[in-house]
Amino acid sequence: MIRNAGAGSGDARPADLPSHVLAAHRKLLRRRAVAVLTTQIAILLVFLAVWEVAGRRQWIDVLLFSYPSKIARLLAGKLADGSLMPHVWTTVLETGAGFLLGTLLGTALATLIWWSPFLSRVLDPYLVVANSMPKVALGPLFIVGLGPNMGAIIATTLAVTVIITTLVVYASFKEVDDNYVKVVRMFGGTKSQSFRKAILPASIPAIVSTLKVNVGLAWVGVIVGEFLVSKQGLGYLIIYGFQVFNFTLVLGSLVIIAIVATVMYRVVASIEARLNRKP
Amino acid sequence: MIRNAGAGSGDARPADLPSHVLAAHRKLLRRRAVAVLTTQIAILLVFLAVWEVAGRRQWIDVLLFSYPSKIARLLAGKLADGSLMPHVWTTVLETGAGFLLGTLLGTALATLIWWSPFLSRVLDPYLVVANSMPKVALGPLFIVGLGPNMGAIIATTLAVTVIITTLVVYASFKEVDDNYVKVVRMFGGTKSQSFRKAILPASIPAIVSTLKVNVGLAWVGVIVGEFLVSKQGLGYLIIYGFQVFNFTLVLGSLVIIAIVATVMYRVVASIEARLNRKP
Amino acid sequence: MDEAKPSVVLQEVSHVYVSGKTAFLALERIGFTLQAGEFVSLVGPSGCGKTTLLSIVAGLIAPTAGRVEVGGKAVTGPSRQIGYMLQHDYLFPWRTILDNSLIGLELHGNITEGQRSEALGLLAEMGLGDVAGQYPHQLSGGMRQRVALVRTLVTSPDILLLDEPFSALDYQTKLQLEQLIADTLRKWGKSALLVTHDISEAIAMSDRIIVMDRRPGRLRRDIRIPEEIRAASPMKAREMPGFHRLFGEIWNEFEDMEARREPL
Amino acid sequence: MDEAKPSVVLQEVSHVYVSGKTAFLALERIGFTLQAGEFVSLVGPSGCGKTTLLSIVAGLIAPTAGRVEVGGKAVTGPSRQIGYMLQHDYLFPWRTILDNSLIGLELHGNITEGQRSEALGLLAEMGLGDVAGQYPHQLSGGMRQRVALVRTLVTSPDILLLDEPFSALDYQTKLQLEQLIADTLRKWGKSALLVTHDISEAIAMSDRIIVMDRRPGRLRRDIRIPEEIRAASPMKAREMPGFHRLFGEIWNEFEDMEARREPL
Amino acid sequence: ACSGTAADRTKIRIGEVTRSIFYAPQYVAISQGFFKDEGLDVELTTTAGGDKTMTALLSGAIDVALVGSETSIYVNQQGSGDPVINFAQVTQTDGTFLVSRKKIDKFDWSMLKGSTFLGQRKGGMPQMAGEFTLKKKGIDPQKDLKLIQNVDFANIPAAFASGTGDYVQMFEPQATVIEKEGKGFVIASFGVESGQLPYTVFMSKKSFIDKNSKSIQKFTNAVYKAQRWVAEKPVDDITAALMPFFADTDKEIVKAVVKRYKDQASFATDPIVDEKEWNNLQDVMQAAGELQQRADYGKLVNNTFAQKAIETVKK
Ligand SMILES: Nc1ncnc2c1ncn2[C@@H]1O[C@H](COP(=O)(O)OP(=O)(O)OP(=O)(O)O)[C@@H](O)[C@H]1O
Ligand SMILES: Nc1ncnc2c1ncn2[C@@H]1O[C@H](COP(=O)(O)OP(=O)(O)OP(=O)(O)O)[C@@H](O)[C@H]1O
Ligand SMILES: [Mg+2]
Ligand SMILES: [Mg+2]
Repeated sequence: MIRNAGAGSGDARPADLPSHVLAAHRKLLRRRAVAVLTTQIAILLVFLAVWEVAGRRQWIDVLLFSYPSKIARLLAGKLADGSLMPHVWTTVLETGAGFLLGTLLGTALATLIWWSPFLSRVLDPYLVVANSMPKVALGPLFIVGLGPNMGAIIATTLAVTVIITTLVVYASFKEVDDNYVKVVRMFGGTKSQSFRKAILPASIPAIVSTLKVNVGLAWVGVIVGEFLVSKQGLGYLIIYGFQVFNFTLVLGSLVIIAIVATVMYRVVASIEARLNRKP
Repeated sequence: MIRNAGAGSGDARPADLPSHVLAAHRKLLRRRAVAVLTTQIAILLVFLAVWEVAGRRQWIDVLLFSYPSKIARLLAGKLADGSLMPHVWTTVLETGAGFLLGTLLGTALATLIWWSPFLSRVLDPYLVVANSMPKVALGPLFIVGLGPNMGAIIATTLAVTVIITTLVVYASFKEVDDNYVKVVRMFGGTKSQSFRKAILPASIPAIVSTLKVNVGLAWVGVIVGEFLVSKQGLGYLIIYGFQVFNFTLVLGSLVIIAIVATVMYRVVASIEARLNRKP
Repeated sequence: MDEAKPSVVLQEVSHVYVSGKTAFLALERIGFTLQAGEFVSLVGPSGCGKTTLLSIVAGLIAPTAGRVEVGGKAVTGPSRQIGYMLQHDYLFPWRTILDNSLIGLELHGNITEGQRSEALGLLAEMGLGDVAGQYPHQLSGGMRQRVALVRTLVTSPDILLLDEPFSALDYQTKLQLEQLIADTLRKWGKSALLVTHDISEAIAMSDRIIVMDRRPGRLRRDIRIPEEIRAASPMKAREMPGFHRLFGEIWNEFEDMEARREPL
Repeated sequence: MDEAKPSVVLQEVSHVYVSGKTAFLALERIGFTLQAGEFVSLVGPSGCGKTTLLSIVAGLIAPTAGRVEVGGKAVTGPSRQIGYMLQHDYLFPWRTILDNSLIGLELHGNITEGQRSEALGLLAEMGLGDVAGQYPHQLSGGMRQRVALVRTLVTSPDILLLDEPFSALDYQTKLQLEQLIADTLRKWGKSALLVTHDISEAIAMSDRIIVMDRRPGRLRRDIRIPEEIRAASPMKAREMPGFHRLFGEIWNEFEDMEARREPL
Repeated sequence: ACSGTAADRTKIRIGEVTRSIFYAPQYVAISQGFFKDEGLDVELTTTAGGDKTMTALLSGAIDVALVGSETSIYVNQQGSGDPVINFAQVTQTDGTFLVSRKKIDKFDWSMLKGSTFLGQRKGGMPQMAGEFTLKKKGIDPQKDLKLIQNVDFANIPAAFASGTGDYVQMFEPQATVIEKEGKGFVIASFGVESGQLPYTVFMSKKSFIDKNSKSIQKFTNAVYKAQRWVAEKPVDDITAALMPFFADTDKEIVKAVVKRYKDQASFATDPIVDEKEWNNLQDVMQAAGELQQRADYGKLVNNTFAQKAIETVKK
């Protein structure tokens, strides 16, 4: 049963009801948002605390898993001597580019195969199989094609994101109620208008949730790319950390990735909220 | 304009129309299926032919890119001496397990957060951020947790598939028309029944398209896992190929992955066809 | 009339819809009683809150203020005693017509062979016998509406809430279904709350007619139908002497509401 | 009447629905002409193929056999000359009511300020002035239906195809909208094909009534409405002397069709 | 030595950092049955990369690791209660070669000046040994040449083959393959130039060694037998012994590589980790800036098993 925000304010005069209910509803929304945030922060803090204690008391192998304050010290040190930010910027740049390009290309490809059902049927197995190629094994392709530079890294990112985006977005295009397209066609709308006026707006929620998936995939792609070829970036720091067996550095890089990914998530979430302002 | 299969059979007697139209419709479907398959095979053959010629004429670096007949010879040889199949079986087994587990766990997790909107809001950023952790960097975690064996490989696969599945499937749960749930609740249906009778069946197409994504991700996960730790499997063959600078072996392994992935795709596609038999 | 059947009581029910920055008072202090075995029609201009009221009685939405009781117990959610046929059909596209008809029973537990054949019988009675194996998108609008009706009827609820159940049907089919519903309800002593735009239908089927006003939704009139019209079948009722007077009375109510409104 | 307006001609139109392993003959050899400026109603039992026929005229589905011409040219797809109001509203949930009303114009090109205020005016005329900024899910069933009507009317098509446009409306609103449509059509000399289950409505509004039979969908009768009823407004027409005879005649057609059918 | 049935053999799990001809003695010990003769049942896993190998060792997933001894120094540098002990050396020089794109008849290290040099990735032993050698030859890797260090180990051949770099520092068998294909020419060996180092060593956790000293002794014995076998046998025999482990490599290439490593004495002839070699390693690491504090030889190296093996096996 949908509990209405104002249930219980039964003694208000009916004429005042709407404003009462509206106020109660807003309060509820605010309270819920606060509860969510509090829980999220609590989870984070508990996790950090347990990790810290486990590390300090040697319940876990510190060599392999380090602990938060050790990681924080390392990062603070690198931040202070200015050796951290160039890595962060490089990777953020690459990730941003990979994320945007991947989402755009994937959506464009999905649009193309939506346009031609024949093409979609022909390409379907190729997409699935291409998606199953381990991207690391394709390293030589990118290096030979684009040289051992940022191009190869972004290509790796695209290899990771584009096909998944295509498959997921295309699936959401297909899910759109045919009747919306019928309405457009009824008014003499062209195929392109059917797409722009019905298919695309109806799929926006699905595309936004693909954005969330892509935030993750772009990072994975960039880091894999940096594994293959790089002299700077968080992926580079990670392999370097592995090389010199400094897992605190590895985990520190992961922490930074998590932080920047959270920021990116916030951006996507606010886009989502803006699109959902309606209902 | 939806061109009906039988348009043009205008001179048939109305009483015979249905059977005429049905026959024409079936013929059309068959012809379309044949056209799709023919095009797919043609694309494959052209690709192989171009590759072969480019390889033989040295337009591409054979050392890095090999060519089909060379790869075929290598695979045939390994098939004959029995050294290939153990690798294939190991990987297929791992992939199958990772695929099934990943899809099941992801769907289960999506169900859980659908169940609790609060949980879903709390976990949403964690999922996105967790998804952006480069799985390769988590290798040591799995090795410590599960040892350098198949367990670690399957864990890597799950790390690759589960969160994406969760995000995509949960998004599709949210897309389901509220009114279907209303119908279930109207009959006094429980929340679990709302899920089983409305949300789940309505999301089946989306889940199947996630299966297609997962076919790919499971392979990527297994291969990455085998990169981390393995003594057998196609991923092992790939790194070994890199190690001994035998790219024909690397490409051969990729070809086998493509073949088995195609088989898996066929299975998923036939599930999809069965589910779509309806309309 | 069966004494064990429940009645529905509404007391001072108000409802406010909230969305984003606005709140809209859809119902204001609605109070009435649906006796066990009684058939009440709800008429009123489009948008006056009839569907909202039905959803509240069904337990699908909680009223902002006021109290709803079914059989003496406060409504806190949907119950099996109540069968609600929504204004739009919302058949499940992935289920056949027969399976759509059986969804209610399925949700209540296992389906017996008897219930299955009962549903098939009901479908056939409504002229849908030969489409039982088809899917909703293969049916016309009126056919889908009838499937939704079957879906509600087969669970044999004590109280039926019907939201414009015959709006997409031709006159003959409509009359026959009116007859079918009236017979069923009378036979088992069940009660019903019918939303309709067809004043004749309201008069022909009901024991009482409630006329609602709009902006905000309020009770305007509660009209008792004379015994002789009530006793007659829906088809016959339309030819009774008092019928036209009643029709005119309700008509005038609408005219009055209309007159109050900005020019349409 | 404007001589440039197009007429609609159907010749031997048949349609078969194919799905999976079955084929269903929905329409059999339908032929008639809708003259420019003429108002024709289509009545028939539920499931007889009325919606199918409208979709064919609108160019949304191609008939299996036969020919449809609009203004002398064969129909190959939807055109701007034709405005089709679907049986179900299918408003876009992501657009406000006003934006939903404007979708047709938007698809035809840029929207002028004049068209915008025209749409707003039409919404107000239908009692939806104050919900123009809301979203479809905030509206009642009847309100949504009126929005769909506005959406069709604002593109000012030469030929209107209306599929049960007033089924969710109360009597008063319905009469007023009938009047509105009748006036508009007469004023601009446009033609209309109206599907309805309300025989009175069909008589009151039309120049001709086509009665369809079912299984398969066929033309049964083509009834011309006497001049005096046609000349009267829809509201007045219902009180004309010849009205009841006509009603009875059509009623009997339905009774005959009914009699042929398996027991309902 | 005795050989029992599989049941009463002790199981030892080895993790090797990569599959390489460079580790020939290990494969010989397996294929010639030296481990088996000692009553050991060895299970070999490739745990690609020093980090993974060390992780597996520290977490007890493997018993013995075959990995560069610099990793044990890194672990020590991070501070560990249970240090990783080097107990049997397998290779004693760097394993990379200098490959030139153009054929050079009379090579001199100064020719590298002003060229583009495709090196190994930072932090790894090949890179450290490479830069150490360059510096030794009077070349400043940062100033005197254009150093490309951003390519992953596995992709260096691809990068070179597609035109990156005038010179490349490359492992085997890539160097031999590149040479065979005419895409480059091996002109010098970093192994020869950087001097002797405890390059690849069998190591294990101290706690494991303390508890399983008998098995470790047997293990070392087997390794020593294999080293002697490799030292004595001709290249053809060694190649034959390796082939089961390199099924997909051209036999001629394996042979060429074995010969190259054997000729430059890359394979250690006994399992002892010399203190001089140890210090040389730390010099190299220090020069590369990767060593914060020098590691105590006595703390991380245990030669007792090696010495005992030499005594027993000789008898
Ligand atoms: N979810 C909602 N959010 C906001 N307003 C709503 C919502 N549902 C209904 N309303 C408003 O409440 C009023 C009553 O709606 P309701 O659907 O109950 O009318 P109704 O009497 O059933 O009308 P109709 O005869 O047209 O179906 C309408 O003005 C409508 O705009
Ligand atoms: N997509 C479809 N696939 C198969 N059969 C269909 C399809 N659409 C309609 N039909 C069938 O065609 C017949 C005519 O349908 P149509 O919708 O034209 O009827 P209608 O006259 O509009 O009925 P109603 O008054 O109930 O809306 C029906 O028997 C229906 O089952
Ligand atoms: Mg309603
Ligand atoms: Mg219809």
